[in-house]
Amino acid sequence: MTTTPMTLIESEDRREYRVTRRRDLAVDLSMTLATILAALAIGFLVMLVTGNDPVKAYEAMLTGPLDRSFRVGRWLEDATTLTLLGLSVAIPFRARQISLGAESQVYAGALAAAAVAVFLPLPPVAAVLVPLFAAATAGAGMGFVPGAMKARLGANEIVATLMLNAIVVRVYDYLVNGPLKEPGSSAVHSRSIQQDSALTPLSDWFGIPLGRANIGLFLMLLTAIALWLLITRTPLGYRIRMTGSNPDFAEYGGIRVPRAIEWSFVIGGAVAGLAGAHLVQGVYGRLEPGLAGSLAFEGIVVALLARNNPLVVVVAGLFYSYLRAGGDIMEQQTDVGTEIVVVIQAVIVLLVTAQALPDLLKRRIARRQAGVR
Amino acid sequence: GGSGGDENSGAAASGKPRIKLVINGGLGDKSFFDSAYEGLKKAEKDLGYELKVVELGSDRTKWEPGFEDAASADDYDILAAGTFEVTDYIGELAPQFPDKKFWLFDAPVDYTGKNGTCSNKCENVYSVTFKQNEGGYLAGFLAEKLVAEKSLKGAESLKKVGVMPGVKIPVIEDFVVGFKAGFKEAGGRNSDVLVQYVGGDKPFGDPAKGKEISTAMYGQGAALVWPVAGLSGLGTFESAVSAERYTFGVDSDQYQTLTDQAQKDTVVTSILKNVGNALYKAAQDDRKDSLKYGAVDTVGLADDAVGYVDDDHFKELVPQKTRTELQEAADKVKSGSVTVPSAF
Amino acid sequence: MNSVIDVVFSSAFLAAVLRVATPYLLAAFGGLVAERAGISNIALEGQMLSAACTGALVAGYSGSVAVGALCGVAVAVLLGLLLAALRLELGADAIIAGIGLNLLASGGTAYAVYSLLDDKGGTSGLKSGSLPTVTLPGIESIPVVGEVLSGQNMVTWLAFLAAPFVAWLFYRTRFGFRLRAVGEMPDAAASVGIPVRHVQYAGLALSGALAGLAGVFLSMGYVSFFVRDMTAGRGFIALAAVFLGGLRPWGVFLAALGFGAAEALAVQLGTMDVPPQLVSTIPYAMTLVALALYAWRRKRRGLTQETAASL
Amino acid sequence: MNESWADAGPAVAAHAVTKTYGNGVRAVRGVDLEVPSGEIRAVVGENGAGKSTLMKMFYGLEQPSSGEILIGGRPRVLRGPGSAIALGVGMVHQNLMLVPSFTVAQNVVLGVEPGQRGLVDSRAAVETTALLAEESGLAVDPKARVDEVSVGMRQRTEILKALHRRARVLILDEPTAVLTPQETEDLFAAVRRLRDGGMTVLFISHKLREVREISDKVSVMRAGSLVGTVATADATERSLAAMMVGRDLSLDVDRAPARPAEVTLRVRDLAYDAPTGQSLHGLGFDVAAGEIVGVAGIEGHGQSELAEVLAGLRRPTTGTVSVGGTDTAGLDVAGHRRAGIGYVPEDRLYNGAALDESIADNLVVDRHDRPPLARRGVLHPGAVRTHAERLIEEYAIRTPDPSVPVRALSGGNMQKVIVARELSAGPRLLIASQVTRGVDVGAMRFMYERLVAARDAGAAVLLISADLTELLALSDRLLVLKDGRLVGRFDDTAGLTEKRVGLYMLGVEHHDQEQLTAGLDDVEPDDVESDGVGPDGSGEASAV
Ligand SMILES: Nc1ncnc2c1ncn2[C@@H]1O[C@H](COP(=O)(O)OP(=O)(O)OP(=O)(O)O)[C@@H](O)[C@H]1O
Ligand SMILES: Nc1ncnc2c1ncn2[C@@H]1O[C@H](COP(=O)(O)OP(=O)(O)OP(=O)(O)O)[C@@H](O)[C@H]1O
Ligand SMILES: [Mg+2]
Ligand SMILES: [Mg+2]
Repeated sequence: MTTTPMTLIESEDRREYRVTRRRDLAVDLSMTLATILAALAIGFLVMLVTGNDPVKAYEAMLTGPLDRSFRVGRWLEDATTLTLLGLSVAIPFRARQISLGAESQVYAGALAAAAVAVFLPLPPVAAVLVPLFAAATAGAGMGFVPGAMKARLGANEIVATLMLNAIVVRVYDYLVNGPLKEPGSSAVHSRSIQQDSALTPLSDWFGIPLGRANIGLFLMLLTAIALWLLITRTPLGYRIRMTGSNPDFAEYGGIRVPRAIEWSFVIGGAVAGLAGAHLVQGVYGRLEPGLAGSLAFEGIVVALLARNNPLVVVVAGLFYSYLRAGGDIMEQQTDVGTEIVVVIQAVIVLLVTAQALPDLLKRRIARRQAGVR
Repeated sequence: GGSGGDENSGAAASGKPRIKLVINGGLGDKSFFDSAYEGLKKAEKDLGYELKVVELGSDRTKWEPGFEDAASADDYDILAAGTFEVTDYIGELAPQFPDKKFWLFDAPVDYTGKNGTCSNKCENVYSVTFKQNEGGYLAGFLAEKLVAEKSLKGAESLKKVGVMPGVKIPVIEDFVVGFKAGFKEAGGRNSDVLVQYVGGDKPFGDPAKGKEISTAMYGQGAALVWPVAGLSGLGTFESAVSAERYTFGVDSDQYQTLTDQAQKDTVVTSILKNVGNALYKAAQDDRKDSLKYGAVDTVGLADDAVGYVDDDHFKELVPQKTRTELQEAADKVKSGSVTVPSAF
Repeated sequence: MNSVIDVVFSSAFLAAVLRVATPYLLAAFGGLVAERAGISNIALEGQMLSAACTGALVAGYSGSVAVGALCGVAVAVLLGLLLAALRLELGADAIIAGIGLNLLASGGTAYAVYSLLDDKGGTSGLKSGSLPTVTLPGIESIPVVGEVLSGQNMVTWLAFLAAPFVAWLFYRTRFGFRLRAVGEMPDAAASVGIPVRHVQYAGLALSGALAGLAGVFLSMGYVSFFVRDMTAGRGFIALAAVFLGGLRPWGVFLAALGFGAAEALAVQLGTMDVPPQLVSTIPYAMTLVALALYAWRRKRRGLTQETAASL
Repeated sequence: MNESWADAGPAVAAHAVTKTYGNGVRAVRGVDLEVPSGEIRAVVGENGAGKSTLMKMFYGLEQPSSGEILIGGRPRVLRGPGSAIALGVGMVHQNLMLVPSFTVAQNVVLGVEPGQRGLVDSRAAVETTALLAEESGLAVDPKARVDEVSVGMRQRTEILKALHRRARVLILDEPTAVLTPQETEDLFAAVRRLRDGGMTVLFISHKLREVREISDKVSVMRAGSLVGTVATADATERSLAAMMVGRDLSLDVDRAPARPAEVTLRVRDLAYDAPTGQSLHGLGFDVAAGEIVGVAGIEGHGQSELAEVLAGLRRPTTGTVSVGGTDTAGLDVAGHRRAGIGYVPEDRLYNGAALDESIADNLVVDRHDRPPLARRGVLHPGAVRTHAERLIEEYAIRTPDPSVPVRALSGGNMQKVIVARELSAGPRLLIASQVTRGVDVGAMRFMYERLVAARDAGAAVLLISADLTELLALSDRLLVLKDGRLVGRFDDTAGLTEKRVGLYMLGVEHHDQEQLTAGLDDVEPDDVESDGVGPDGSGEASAV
């Protein structure tokens, strides 16, 4: 069968395929940039229409975060949490589980990290690692609940995670306002963590002020690489991918689909737990009400932006945090109000996954080449 | 960062001192921040200041960097901020920018410098806090008198009163603690005070839920409901109209701010916590160089920073006897012969 | 405990349930229609918010409540169409686009209110009025039923009519029939010549209209003004109801009604001496348990789960 | 419908049509084809030759990269199936296009629903479908949900869908792949009637015998190009095959007699209560290592259920199954696979493949956690790729690269991916359901050889097929299922005719219990259902 006259055409096909694939990659990249530019252009119009000075605003937004080392630190610190949260949903998304539970997991992680870091005296290195571990475990546990409900009972994970978020956020609020509140303090927050448990600030390393940025950044990078390896280089990752792609096929092929689903939730939860630990041990140094802000939700944007590829999530996280930081600086330095900043961020979010532009171009290139021959 | 203020650190080109109000939340809350903003705007107009407002939004991850940014920029002379949430940020930043002045309202920085902030003993920070418990006390006192004397038309048979705070945090709880104390002082029973928090995703911005809760409290026999929940409280006035019952306003004079006459009519009085006045006063004092930096100023009934509205509508609804009793109670608090318990 | 039982059977409580459930019902049906059309509508929250804002503003300026409500719904429809266009024409991810629309609505409404009224809080300074309540002559005199039903806002009536309407639409009409086919197997629908995109546009417009009605209810029925971000997460609860209801009209109806009842109950129990944060977890904890029990029973009966349109 | 057809000229035609897919694969190359009205034109060619792609262009599902499509004698720009349907073109797709949660009737009427004022009249839909089914001889249950009926019924539903639209041009892309001979006969009769009524039919099949039977002319495609059109009368299966592959090809399978060894699959008193579909009752049989046992039966009489129970995808209600001495009770699918079971599923799109994943990933699902692909918990992508390249080569899967998603393969090539995976696992027991569904003659022969080779290497093969010719050609022994019961057992297939087996399939004849259980160890007679008569009362001829 292999020595048919087709061989010639086949090798031609093969060549063509490789060329197309390489070109597609280039087109994808450049078009992603083009879409972002288009989004920024629309933001430009929004500012013009609302009577602001777009040039000055964009200057603040696009160069602002790099203006001072402190702002770079602010960006990196934000990106660390955001990327971890993006990673935490990317894994269940890979198994096609729409887990919206990062919020509950990050709070559970923060609670666990704080419980250890505040109350348990530990020797130096352990003082950092044990809370991290506790946070990952708590996050994983919080992920396990909807995971097991989905895998074992078939309970819808969207409902389960949304409900769990609502519950955990309220319980967290109660704990921070009540039992865990620092005695004698009028402000609402827990006692500070022990000195040894803090994630070393990057300023200590580089000798320049970098705000609250800390070695959690490297922890985040390591996590991303580990998750990428997990997805592409381990049997469990393979099982998660196949389960996400076609669960019936996965089951037929001998993959225990419920187990793969559970694992995806547990791993995601653990990563979100780490994000909680980063907030406690690196950012605030204690528990504060509402400490994750809207990051848990924006992690979803980051994950989907990166099409759930862990390494790309890092890029998307850095990009999105840059936008967040830039938007804040724009609001401070110019007359553009918070409302318009939100609108511009919305426009960018809306357009940034518009893939049709690159696809259109790809199709045009393919057609032109077909026409040539 | 750096130690700021190297060039042109005096005043603006215009020569006016510049105030930067940094809000860890947003304007439009119809109470706390709006009141602060109004006070400073008035100062801008009357006293020759320049005012800039920065809103940081409710996402807490942005607060610390937001304050750092605000403090590092050299476009202000006085940085004003409020709430307990930001005391540590101010305590960190004040020593870094010793040439600048900081005003902190509704919370004190830690002037002792013991917990790591305020390394310069916050000599450039003026803090002002409010005895909102005293306002709560008067509200509770008045409420019990009104139901006991059956003065509220259409609600004569009812004994209960309701309080609807946004969330259970100390500053808000201070109102409630005071209310209960006043209610008891006037002869009421604790069990007649219904307290229900709005809670949820937007405790200070969910008027629909506020309305539902007030309606429920009226349904449980409350003659009046006192919302301490920002915009959520707007729902209370609507429910009071349909239940034909009464309300107290909070923070600002809500008889003035409401537009609907039926709703206005439900407002017996408003318990004022006048953040704006306090800031205006600080601005006045600062112009005269008599503002006391490096210390906390605690203001209450005695300073007119907390109080109640005594207008024609109030006189119409509240009998003379009750008004006198209320005035006496207020005097006792002012003179210090009564100490109102606090949530702090 | 007795008082709890008294509360639950009081007509005031039942009336409250209908009121509280109204926005959940409408938004959930909006979510259901979109989901069945094959595009997850995460933008429910933003659609409600825009409708609430537009409704209050237009009603305030035009002096006509009806015009306000119509404009509010129309804006939500436009947002639905925009979501569809982003998904279908530009190939954007529906979830991200939905999140983007929510952001847009939050910023856009705040900006509109601020620039028109110079008030960052909302439109409470504007006299907008609210949609009329419905009093059926006969019903009012019936003891409990009368007290529960009479005086409910017309949108509440619409919300409860939405269940049979959506069920009828899905299972009896040509449009619903095609909508379900398109959502489930777009290729199959396309291969029989159904204009898939048109159907999806129509579905998302309807979805927006329902969510818009929910929003209009908030600012022109529940209360009579708009407040920044006043939806307060109701869109997401509605989304949960869509899936809790198994993507079926009557299931969604029960789920949304359940959320309404649980919240109304939490409101009634709120004056108890228990930490308020813990009391407010009651509806969610109940849902979680109900979800698990329901799933367990389904599983025992060997039925499978509906899946979401996204991802 | 049927607007603006020119009176003269071909019903459908392609002029210099080329199609390049987005990923660079050129599926159709400069094809010129004309089909006059009232003709049944067969299109044949190897897997991936471009037949489906060409048909999709006639139906508006794909647009040509260059060249022109003519319908009704005029050049047309078909923006979508809608415009093709408006021109009177109907199509039955190779990969079924049905809405799973809809009933058969709803699927049939989808797009042209009966009813007034925007409403759908479900009763009318059911009646129309039933009527149509009767007229065309394609039996369906109009009220059954599509995801609960057999693949065969789904295929019949697809055909009814096209017939229902009363098209002037009907494209049938491998409609007979899962039909029984009788159904195929009925379909052909219907198609001929339609042709006589003036309809143009484009018919794709890999079964050259069918092609010869039904078509007027045959067009042959190879590697995207049209290599010629011949009158059916002038063509033989052999000559067509030679045109398709470009060289002479023998179509017969040579098969040495089986040398069965010890029993590998042992099934006793197997019963299964199906929530939907056909239940199984009291099955007992053996399959020995080194033999191919065929399972015949009218589609939907329990073959799918039997295969899935044996593969571990469903749990039997009672009875025992053991494979190579391992009792499979309580094992999950992975356990079954570990016991040495390979399974080619009947519906490759449903669970045979993850369409959006690469060919390479699809080829390792059952062995991704074992050396050489994975060692010490690490999966080696290089090894996965090498593994895929080897199988692509060995099984002649036509694709430019192992990283191509399975979705972008032609139907036959998808099937080859699945067969390659299951056979290369070296299974102890191979359950092969509709193995050659949709594969071309060359590949079919190749798969036959592979099955026989697997048998000779000591595998026990259970072959399930709707194609009796295939069963008779390959099986060493044959079992017949009817209504979930075993009704026939032929220990020697030599000289067995399709007709004779057909009688058992229809329930006209059945073997008695003794013959069915002859030679099986430990059968307790009480547990065995003694009447082999189906519930449909077809027990007139009671015994052999
Ligand atoms: N979800 C699954 N689907 C299919 N096979 C699995 C699954 N999980 C584990 N296996 C396989 O089952 C065997 C049992 O291994 P083991 O119990 O150590 O599992 P594992 O690989 O550590 O995974 P887990 O951590 O989930 O237990 C291994 O061959 C493993 O690859
Ligand atoms: N959607 C697609 N994207 C990319 N390539 C495709 C796509 N569909 C088909 N192809 C490629 O186009 C070629 C022709 O495929 P086509 O489906 O037309 O073959 P076919 O003749 O119908 O084969 P079969 O007999 O197996 O059905 C194949 O090489 C296939 O891999
Ligand atoms: Mg084909
Ligand atoms: Mg293990």
